[in-house]
Amino acid sequence: MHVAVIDTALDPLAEVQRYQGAQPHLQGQVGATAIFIGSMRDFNQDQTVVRMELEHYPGMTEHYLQKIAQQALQQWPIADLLILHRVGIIIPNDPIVVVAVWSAHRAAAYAANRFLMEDLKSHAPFWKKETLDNHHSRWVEKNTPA
Amino acid sequence: MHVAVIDTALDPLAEVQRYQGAQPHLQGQVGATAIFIGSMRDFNQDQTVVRMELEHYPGMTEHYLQKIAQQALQQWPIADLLILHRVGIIIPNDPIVVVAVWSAHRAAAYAANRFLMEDLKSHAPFWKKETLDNHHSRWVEKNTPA
Amino acid sequence: MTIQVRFFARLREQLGMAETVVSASQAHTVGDVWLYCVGQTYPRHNVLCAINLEYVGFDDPVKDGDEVAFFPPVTGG
Amino acid sequence: MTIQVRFFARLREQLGMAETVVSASQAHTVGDVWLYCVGQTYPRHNVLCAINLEYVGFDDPVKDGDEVAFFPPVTGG
Repeated sequence: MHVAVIDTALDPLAEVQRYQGAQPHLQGQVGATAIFIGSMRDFNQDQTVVRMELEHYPGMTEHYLQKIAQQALQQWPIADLLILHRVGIIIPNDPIVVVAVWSAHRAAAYAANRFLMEDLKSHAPFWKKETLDNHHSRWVEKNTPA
Repeated sequence: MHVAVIDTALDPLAEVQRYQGAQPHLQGQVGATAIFIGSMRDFNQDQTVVRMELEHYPGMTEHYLQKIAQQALQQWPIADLLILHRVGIIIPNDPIVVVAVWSAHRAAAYAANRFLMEDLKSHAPFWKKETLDNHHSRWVEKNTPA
Repeated sequence: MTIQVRFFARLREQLGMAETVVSASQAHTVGDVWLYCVGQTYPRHNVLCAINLEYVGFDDPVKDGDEVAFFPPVTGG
Repeated sequence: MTIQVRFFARLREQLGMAETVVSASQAHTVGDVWLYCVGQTYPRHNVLCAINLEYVGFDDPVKDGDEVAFFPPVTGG
């Protein structure tokens, strides 16, 4: 299991592949891999967004991600999981978060993945500040609905 | 939208990345990407499986996958989707299927991905024949539960 | 005036044939095609069927030029 | 005998401070820390708080050496 906050460019699928390749216990045991990638869109609340700054609470954020990762491992029969989340300055189309879950069967992989994303979006201490095409910037006050 | 039956080695994440990169309409529009990969396990019904042959019904299989892809595009607000499924001879750990769904928000991506996988497993004309470590082979008579 | 018939997977192996042809005058339904090709001894239970690449039932009508397929429950994904 | 206090995101910008220190003798609860650092004019509504990296409520007790943090609703993922 691995969770991390990343302050440089994130290549989600390469990271998933690299992590999986380094886990011998996943080879042959895993029938299901569920991956979710959240990316930055170029619009929000009907306005064009040109850039975004992602802030976090160093220490608490990692601690919180560890906690929900442990919870997922206890709650579902899953073999492993990976959570990576960007911070710092990003532009539209950049990946923000990747959650990958490996399990023998698909139901657990889907369910644990969804749980991790919902909980992360509701509670993990990250904050987005958007810069619009008119140069104004604003804090995102709540996440868009699912 | 692209669906295909593949009779050579499948690198699911590379294919997803390649497909996404070739779709300009996905750039900046997509907040959510849900990917599911089904892989071959090295055991089934308490026996060690060393190899598997995947048969399909050329024509009907592709037609069926097209049909559920269209259904997903109508049923959920999704931007695009990709379904690739292996046929031929595979060994444990080889990917069998990848389903990727792109959408503005995550709920649709998760739901459409799950729908496609469940429907594909229940109805798409593919058949698995396993070879065990005692050299016996057997047709898989039903899919393992989710 | 023929119907093309195809068998897949375990069914293909057990019957020892991948395809055959039935005269359209000999079969009005998918069930007729099955009976003509396979006989009554092989149980229809757990056999799926399709006409022209679409799932159908054993009572569905067949016509000249159709491709009829029989196969066991599917196990992809 | 101090409590470390941190502010994040919009709150940090609006208050114009990222961190400060409160004497442990001046604060028994998270609410006391808030009042001491921010005063009554800034609404507590929509402010989340944590002690030592764990979510808590404004009524939770604080003690010497704690790190108390205040921040707006989170918007990650």
